[in-house]
Amino acid sequence: MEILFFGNLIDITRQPKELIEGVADTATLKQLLEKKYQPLQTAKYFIAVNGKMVQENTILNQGDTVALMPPFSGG
Amino acid sequence: MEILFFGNLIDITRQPKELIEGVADTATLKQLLEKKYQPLQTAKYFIAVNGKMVQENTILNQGDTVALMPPFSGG
Amino acid sequence: MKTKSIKNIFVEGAIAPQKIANSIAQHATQKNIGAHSIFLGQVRADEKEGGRVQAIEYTTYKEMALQQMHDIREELFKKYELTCMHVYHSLGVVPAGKISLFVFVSSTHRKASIAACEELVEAIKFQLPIWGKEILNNQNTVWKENH
Amino acid sequence: MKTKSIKNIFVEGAIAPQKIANSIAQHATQKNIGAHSIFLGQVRADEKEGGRVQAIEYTTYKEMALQQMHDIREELFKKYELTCMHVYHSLGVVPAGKISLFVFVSSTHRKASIAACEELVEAIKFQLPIWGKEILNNQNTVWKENH
Repeated sequence: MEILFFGNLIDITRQPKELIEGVADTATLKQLLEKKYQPLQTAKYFIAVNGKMVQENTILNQGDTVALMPPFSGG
Repeated sequence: MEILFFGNLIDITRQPKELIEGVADTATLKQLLEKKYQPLQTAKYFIAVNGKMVQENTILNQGDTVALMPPFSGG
Repeated sequence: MKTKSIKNIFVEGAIAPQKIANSIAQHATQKNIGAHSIFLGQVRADEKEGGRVQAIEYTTYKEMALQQMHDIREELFKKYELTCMHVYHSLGVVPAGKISLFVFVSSTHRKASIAACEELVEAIKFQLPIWGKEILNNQNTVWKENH
Repeated sequence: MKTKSIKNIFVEGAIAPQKIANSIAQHATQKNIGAHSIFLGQVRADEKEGGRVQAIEYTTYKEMALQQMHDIREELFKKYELTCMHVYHSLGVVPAGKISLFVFVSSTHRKASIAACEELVEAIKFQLPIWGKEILNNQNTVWKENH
């Protein structure tokens, strides 16, 4: 499973992506990442699974791409 | 006093302007012009005196410029 | 007439896309601008009874139009936080497919320029003494109406 | 992914005024267009704590952004009677005073293009995964926020 980080989250993770396997759902992934990168706990971000925003906890499957995205600021 | 005609009104008057003297007010001028150019009676137009739109009957003075203007269609 | 200078907005014939590019490029030095809203009016080849529109010929009551435009400009600068505002309108013949109106409003934040540009376009259409005569391909003419 | 083709909207670096002129000129052949609404986003040299913005560096989640843009485009074509819609957004570094967003909406009548253009700009700002990092003249950086 590929985890992508964007915007100011990369300042926290120091890398734009990482590979993680065997995580059941987005809530578990959040916990895991916020433990690994503690400043994520107070960062504002949305989660997208395979390019679709998810609000609720969502089951993750092998091969999924999960993106952590801070508020957008294009334009 | 200079009377200016614009847009489709020139199709009626066949001239863009004419000089008329000794007309007391815009209501009298309208009567006079609509007698001279009968299709004006059914034409839709506004009157401006010295570049300002007038809705009510307005006193005219020597040297005034009166414009007869159909609905605007710029752009 | 006010004492403040009255700007001319009229250009003879169609407005070239290059003029629009130049106007945009000239604003690169104004570092407080964040948003440009542009409206362009293009002459349509509408089908009319008896023919298709080939061109529109524009006429105006110039003195009154420029004074009105001046007043509209001042109102909008009072109402919105704008950096600049440019208006160009064609006179004479503009062929179908060409630009006859170029409205360009700039501001620090987008909401002001977008709202002012929309209001400005409506004001130009309904408050400026300008008339368009549509010239059909059978040489008949139809006076344009704004909606 | 839909089967309909996904258009790229991203360009590397600033958008040149000449590109805007070319886009406008290319629409002269579409004789049913009466109105073009254009929005341009320009990088501001804002004063921040510790320095002044010299440039913005844009990054995106490209695959998602293009899919979102595709969906926004389809929605707007359903909602408004539009002739065409073009969007270009910069990636990478865009210096202050230069254009980073070019939105171009055309229609037969002005109301559709004006309303759709405004809606499109809001959608781009708040629905596309794009991030701007402001680079200050002291080389510090500040993540941009949209309002």
